[in-house]
Amino acid sequence: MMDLILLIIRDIFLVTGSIAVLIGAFGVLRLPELFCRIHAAGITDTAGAGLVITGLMIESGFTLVSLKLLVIFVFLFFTSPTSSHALAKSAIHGNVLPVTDLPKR
Amino acid sequence: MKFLILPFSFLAVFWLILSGHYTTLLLVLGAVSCIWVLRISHRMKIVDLEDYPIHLVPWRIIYYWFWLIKEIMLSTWTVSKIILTPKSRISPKVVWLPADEMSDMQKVIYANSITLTPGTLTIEADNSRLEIHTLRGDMLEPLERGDMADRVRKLEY
Amino acid sequence: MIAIELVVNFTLLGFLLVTALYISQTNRLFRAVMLFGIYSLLTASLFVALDAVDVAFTEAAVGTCIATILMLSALSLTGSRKEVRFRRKNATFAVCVSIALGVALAIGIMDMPQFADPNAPANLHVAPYYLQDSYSEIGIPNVVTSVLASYRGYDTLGEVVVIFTAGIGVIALLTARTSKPKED
Amino acid sequence: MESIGIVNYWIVIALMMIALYIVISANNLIKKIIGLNIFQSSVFILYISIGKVGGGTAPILLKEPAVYSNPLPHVLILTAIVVGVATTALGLALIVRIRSAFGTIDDQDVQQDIERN
Amino acid sequence: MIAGALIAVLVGMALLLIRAFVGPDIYNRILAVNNFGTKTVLVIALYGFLTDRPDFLDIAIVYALCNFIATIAILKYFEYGDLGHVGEQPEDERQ
Amino acid sequence: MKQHLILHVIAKIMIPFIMVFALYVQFHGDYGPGGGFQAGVIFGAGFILYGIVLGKEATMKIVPPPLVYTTAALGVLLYTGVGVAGMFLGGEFLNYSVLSADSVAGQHLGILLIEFGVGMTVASVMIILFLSFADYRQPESENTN
Amino acid sequence: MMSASTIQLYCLVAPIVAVVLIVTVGRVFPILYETINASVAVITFLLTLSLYSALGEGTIESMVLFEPFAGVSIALQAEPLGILFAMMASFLWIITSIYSFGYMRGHGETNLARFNIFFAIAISSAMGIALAANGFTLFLFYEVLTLSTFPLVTHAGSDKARRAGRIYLFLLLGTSVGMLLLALIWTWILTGTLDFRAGGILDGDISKTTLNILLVLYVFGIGKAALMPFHRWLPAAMVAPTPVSALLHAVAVVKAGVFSILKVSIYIFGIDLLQELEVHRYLAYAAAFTIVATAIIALRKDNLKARLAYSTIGQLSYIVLGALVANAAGIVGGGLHMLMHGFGKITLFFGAGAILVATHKTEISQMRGIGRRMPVTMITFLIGSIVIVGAPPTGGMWSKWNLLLGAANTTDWLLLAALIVGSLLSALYLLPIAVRAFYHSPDDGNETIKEAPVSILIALIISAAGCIILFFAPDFAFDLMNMITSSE
Amino acid sequence: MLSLHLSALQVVIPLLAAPLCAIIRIPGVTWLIALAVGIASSINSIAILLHINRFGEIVYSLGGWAAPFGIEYRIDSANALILLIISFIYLLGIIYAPASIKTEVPEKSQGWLYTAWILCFTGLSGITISGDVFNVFVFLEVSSLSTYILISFGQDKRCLTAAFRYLVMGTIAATFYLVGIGFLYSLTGTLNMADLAQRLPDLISQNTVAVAFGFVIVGLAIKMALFPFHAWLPNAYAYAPNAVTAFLAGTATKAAVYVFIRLTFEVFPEDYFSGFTSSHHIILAVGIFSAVITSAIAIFQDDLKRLFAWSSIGQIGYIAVGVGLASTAGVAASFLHLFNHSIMKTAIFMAIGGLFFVTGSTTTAALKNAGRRMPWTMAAILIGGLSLIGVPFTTGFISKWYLVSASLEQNFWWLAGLILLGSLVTAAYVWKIVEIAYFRKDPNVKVVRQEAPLSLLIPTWILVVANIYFGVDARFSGSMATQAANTILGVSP
Ligand code: NA
Ligand code: NA
Repeated sequence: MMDLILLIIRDIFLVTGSIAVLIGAFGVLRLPELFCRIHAAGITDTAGAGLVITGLMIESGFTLVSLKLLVIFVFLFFTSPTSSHALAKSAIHGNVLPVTDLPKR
Repeated sequence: MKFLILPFSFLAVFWLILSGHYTTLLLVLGAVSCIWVLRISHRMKIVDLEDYPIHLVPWRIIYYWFWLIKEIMLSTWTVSKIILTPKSRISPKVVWLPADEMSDMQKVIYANSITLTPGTLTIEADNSRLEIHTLRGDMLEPLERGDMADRVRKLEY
Repeated sequence: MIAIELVVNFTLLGFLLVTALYISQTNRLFRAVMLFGIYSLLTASLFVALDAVDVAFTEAAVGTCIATILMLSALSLTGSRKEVRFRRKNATFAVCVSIALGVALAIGIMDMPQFADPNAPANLHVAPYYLQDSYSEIGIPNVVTSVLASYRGYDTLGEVVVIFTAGIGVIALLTARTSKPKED
Repeated sequence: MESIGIVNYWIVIALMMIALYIVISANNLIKKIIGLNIFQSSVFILYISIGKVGGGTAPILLKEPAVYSNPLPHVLILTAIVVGVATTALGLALIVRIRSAFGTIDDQDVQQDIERN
Repeated sequence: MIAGALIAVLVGMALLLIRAFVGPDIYNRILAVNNFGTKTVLVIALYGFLTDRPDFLDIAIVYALCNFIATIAILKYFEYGDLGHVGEQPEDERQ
Repeated sequence: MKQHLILHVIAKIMIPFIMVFALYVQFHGDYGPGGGFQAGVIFGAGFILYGIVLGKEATMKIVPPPLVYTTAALGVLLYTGVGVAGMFLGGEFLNYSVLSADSVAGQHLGILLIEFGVGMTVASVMIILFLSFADYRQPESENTN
Repeated sequence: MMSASTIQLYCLVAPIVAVVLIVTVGRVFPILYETINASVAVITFLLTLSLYSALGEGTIESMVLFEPFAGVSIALQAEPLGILFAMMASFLWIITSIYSFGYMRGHGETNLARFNIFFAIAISSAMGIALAANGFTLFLFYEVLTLSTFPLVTHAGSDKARRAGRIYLFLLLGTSVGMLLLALIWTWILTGTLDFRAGGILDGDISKTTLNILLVLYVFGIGKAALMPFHRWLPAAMVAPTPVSALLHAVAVVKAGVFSILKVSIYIFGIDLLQELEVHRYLAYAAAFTIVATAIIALRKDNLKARLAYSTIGQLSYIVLGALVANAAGIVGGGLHMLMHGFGKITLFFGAGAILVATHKTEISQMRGIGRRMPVTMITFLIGSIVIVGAPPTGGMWSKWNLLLGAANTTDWLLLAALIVGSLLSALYLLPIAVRAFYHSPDDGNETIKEAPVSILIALIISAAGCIILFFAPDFAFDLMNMITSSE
Repeated sequence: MLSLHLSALQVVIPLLAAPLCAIIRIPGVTWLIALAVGIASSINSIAILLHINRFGEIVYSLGGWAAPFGIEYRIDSANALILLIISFIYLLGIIYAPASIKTEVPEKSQGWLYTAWILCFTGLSGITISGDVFNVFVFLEVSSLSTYILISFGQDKRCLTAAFRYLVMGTIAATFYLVGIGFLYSLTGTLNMADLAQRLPDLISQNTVAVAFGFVIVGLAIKMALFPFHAWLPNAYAYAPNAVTAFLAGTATKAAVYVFIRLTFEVFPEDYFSGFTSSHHIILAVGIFSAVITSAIAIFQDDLKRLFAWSSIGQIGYIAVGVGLASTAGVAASFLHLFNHSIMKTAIFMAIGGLFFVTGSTTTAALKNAGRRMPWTMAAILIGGLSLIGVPFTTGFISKWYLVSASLEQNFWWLAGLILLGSLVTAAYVWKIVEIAYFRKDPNVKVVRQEAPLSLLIPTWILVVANIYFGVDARFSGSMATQAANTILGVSP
């Protein structure tokens, strides 16, 4: 019974994670300009990855494997915003400016 | 000493999680490895800089993390809706948020937390403020309220 | 179970194919470098799907990280920072050579054992010995490491010498030039 | 997994053809190096495909008996990857020096420069 | 369900591949490559569980790590045109 | 320094972990994927990250090129030396079984040592590659365009 | 003491000693170059004489110097024909040395050390050819002779000389490497040996086609025999100084060529086998054609050296023909003519050189009347001419007579006719030179001419005397040649 | 046991020395180390040869793992001969090097040059003695990479493009080779040469074997610069430092030739090359064609190094002819010419280095008056040239003899004729040089005797003397070559 519940929870995480990943990728493809796309990419990095990894953690139970998954999770939490930020900053540096409906800063 | 013991224990825990083989040889190698890496980090002036997250209060961080995950989930929902619905709902904005009374470490946590939350993105980190890009103006509201900034400020002793 | 392995295998191969095609067609250097990074990631994933985890590990570290960094360094040092377009050569010769290569290889693979056939000769000779006896002889579960470091340790020594040689070469070419030899 | 024949090899062939095409047709020396890398990579895939055993798993021994893929191609390709990156590093270093000496990394321009002098 | 997630990630990869091809500028491509890397991490992790060898997570870690370093390198390159640059003064005028 | 605050801070946090991870890969090649070569690359990548974020001068202070040249060579020497030790102890070149009374223990020791040699050389060469490219100066007389 | 077989080696070494002396002593006293060469030449001649006497005692054994690889050796084995050649070459070297002392200095030539060194090396290789025990050894020294005479041919260093050198080298190297070497290796493959053996080493088991091809390869491959169409090098080489021409035409080079053909005919094929081969007849025709054709060309040449050069080509073909008619008389005639023509032609070239030194004239039409001013030169020239014509009282008569006999034996009247016509033509192109020199009155400007330097005259007198002595005392040569034919 | 370690020492000695050089880095000391390696390896290679002559083939299992599970060295008279050549040419090259590269390479780089040089020697030795096809690939790459480095030390900036081009072609070659052995592996499951030789006969009719054969052959053909895969060689030889060119000319392509011969005749089934695929005719035709054509191209070169580089391609053609004859005599001729060509070509390039030392140029114009200005240097070039032509009393003559007799043995008289025709074409370019050096007098110039230093002349002349010695007494080289051919073709003598 407990196993089944865990299985269901796992699958919920995996499914939502998968959907997040897909939406993120779709957003990267579909959104109109770079900075918007960075937001979409963030969904994959954070929610998508987070949910999928959590699902896998449930799968592996209370073992070292889940800790390793946690390491990956933490790792992504540190690196992915840093990359996104660096990319945005770099783009502005390279004169690729965000399109806003507000007057320029 | 604190400057060494804490980082060492971080690294040691990291090693133990990775390893999974707790033989004498590997434990000794692990200890030696961690000490050696610390030595290198010391020479790199990484560990004894204020940058290193040793000032942070552990339980507050964990609490902050869970709070942040909740925030991420919420905004993921919003952004997903934006992605899946027509273009007209996007109205990107760039604003400056204050980030005063923060150490560099806190500023980084704050900035990265903003980026982690879908819909907002730190473009630039200045001395006392952050430049934020947002997918839609209303997503800035929680940030402008300063909720997150306050929590980040509380992370340090 | 098996079906999904195949799906992964072929999806990745398909990605590889389109990526390679794109690289072959682009005339912007930076795009080629970026896509090569993706190519490398794909290769590495494929290696995982084909059970070659050690190889995937290496390909990831080398292809994604080191190769990209090296190429970027080279780009920056050769003034190709912006998305420089480059000219194409007359490709007829290249096409002919490629086709010749393709034909030769196609003839070659006709008689090859089927993919993933457990009874292929390659899987019946030498390799079973490693899988069966290496643990008792070396005492290490990772057979790849056993073979790499012990049975074929001499190859690995050669490999280290190769990388050492590359290091020497790069030093000699880029660093150790106090008095510049006559260039130009 | 037995039924799929040699499709993997067919794709490897295609990759090798594309790669060789890049090496020969590219004017830009760095792109030549990229082509070489793809060329080598595709041969690596060939080897690893040869070593794949249907229903097998990575040749890291498990407690319980299992079918493993052939470890030998993995070993060979590990070595070959290292050789590849060594070649790439050296090739790029040469390109950097060529650029310093000739002011270009375009094969045709370099040839022209040589012929001029 | 792991298989399903795997396929979802593969589809996501395909979408990113298109972005990488289409561009239009270098930053879009960098974004695609970086995100592609994250997806590769997920593919590896999922595949490890799929084939019952979750100890391959080391590879996923390496991917995440290399992806990060490579992205930083690329961006640094684009800002300064020089990977070894200290970073204080960007020399934009240098071609 | 403040140009890339976030990058600096994150890199500084990550580098020690990257290095410990590299050493983990180094010493756990027996049990899982990885080994000396992969460890060397990752260890080197740690330094490369440092170099990218904090500049080549800072990196050269931590790892002066002559030191790296030496460690690169020492790795090869270690590998070859283990092989030669096998010869002196009555086996063939690279026969680790003779390194210890028990042949399996000998193999274990041999592999540990040679993998360390590999890691040393590879890490050193990676640093050499990065520094050589980063530190390359175009000769002045040549046009850089 | 010296055993007979080691003497063979000394024959080769002696000229090399001259080289060493020139390099050491000669560097201090350049005036001694020719003296060194002449003295060593005398010693070499004495060595060959002792070989001759040892031949009668039958004490000469083969001497293996090296065995480069299994089945092939560099070895020496003196036999009658070789001794004849060696004696002739070393004797003529004596006179040439004496002659060149006067000529080279009288003509103001430079690079004398190089000249004398390569001359000595050429003689050494001629000795090697003469005494070679097998085809391999013969080929080695044959090539060394080519290379060592090349610097002599291009001695002047002018464009013309270099061009001549190129023709010289490419024809000689080309024929020898392209055909002779091929033929030798082929022979080696077929028989497993290259030793010169009485009766030949090739035998009837080998297909006739192969043997025919081999014979063609040998005859044309020995380019030094200057059979048409591989004769161009000889006229080209006349740019060289006169002593070199003497070396080429009389002492060593062309003689080495015809000698090699005789050797191949006698010791590789054997006269009997040769007769069975279809192609020997056609080759003989080629030789006959060469005889007549060169005689006609010679008639039309005004340049004295050119005329002599074409004469040489024709006379060589006499010897080749003698070998190819494949009978005892032909062989004897060929061997004798090698000797006689050597003496005759050296006299003629010495004469031409003397005229050049004394008058700086090269064209025959300018030489009218000089006989009165240079009687010694022109009388000896006349004697030399008579040798070539083959008339008494010169040795030339004996050789021509035997050659005619040989041709007559074939009952092929075409060959015989060619021989006779050739001789008549040679009388036409040679005799008038000397005759006009005496019977015409000197042209303007020829009055002040004096005889050439003494050393030249001495050489001329010795060689002319030789021509006549060989008429009266040809016995030793006949003996030697009969030894060969009787052992057949 | 100790004597068996000989084979390992051949690689171990330089392998210990190279990192030592990288640690020390003082040019003079690195040179001494390189020299010590040369002396030790030369002695070692003689010891190996003696051992083989006495006790037969050496089989040495590296790591104590018997083949096919481990990698083994397998040394018989064929590779022992190659080892001898490589070791001695290396030794002489190192003796020659300091004075020569002093003028070409900045002092600071010289330590790296010697390190790369030792590594190159390591690679070549490793290729030669290995009994494992994949191991050959690894050491092939060691030697190739170090060769690229060595070439890039050249003075002329074109050395860089030469090295790069070689790198690209060399990598393609190595990858082709890798594809070939991959196919073989997929069919047999083994990489050990002896094991492959045992298993391949059963698979003779498989297309895959033929294609594997083709890839291996093409890969090696590029490495050995066999026409039409020679494009990398002329520039590589022309622009490398003189000492390096001398070393490469004597060794680099030789090891690849050896592997070519070994694989073709020993690993692939008997008669595969000649009987089954008949590809030997192609090799034969390509060999003789390139021998003649490239020699003709050489005539038109104005740079001596490039001229003799083209000549090298031609000489490789001759070696290929021997292989293409697919007979004991033919292969023996190939081995012999390999030996002889190493001697003559290294001597020539060393002498050219001497010429460069004095005149600062390697163009044919620099040869003017060289005959009198630097008689010893010029004589070395001359004798080397004569040897290339195949003039008697030089090694070249012996080579031609063997080659022609091997062709005539099969009644290929036309081939013999073409081989000899090639000699004449060779004579053309050699003579071009001889004329300029000796027979082009410039009366206005007073020629001052200005000879290359003894440190350059002595190694050069050691080879010149060897050239003549082995041209007169070819018993050693000839019997070694024949023995090598017998071993490889499995003929009991
Ligand atoms: Na975000
Ligand atoms: Na491993």
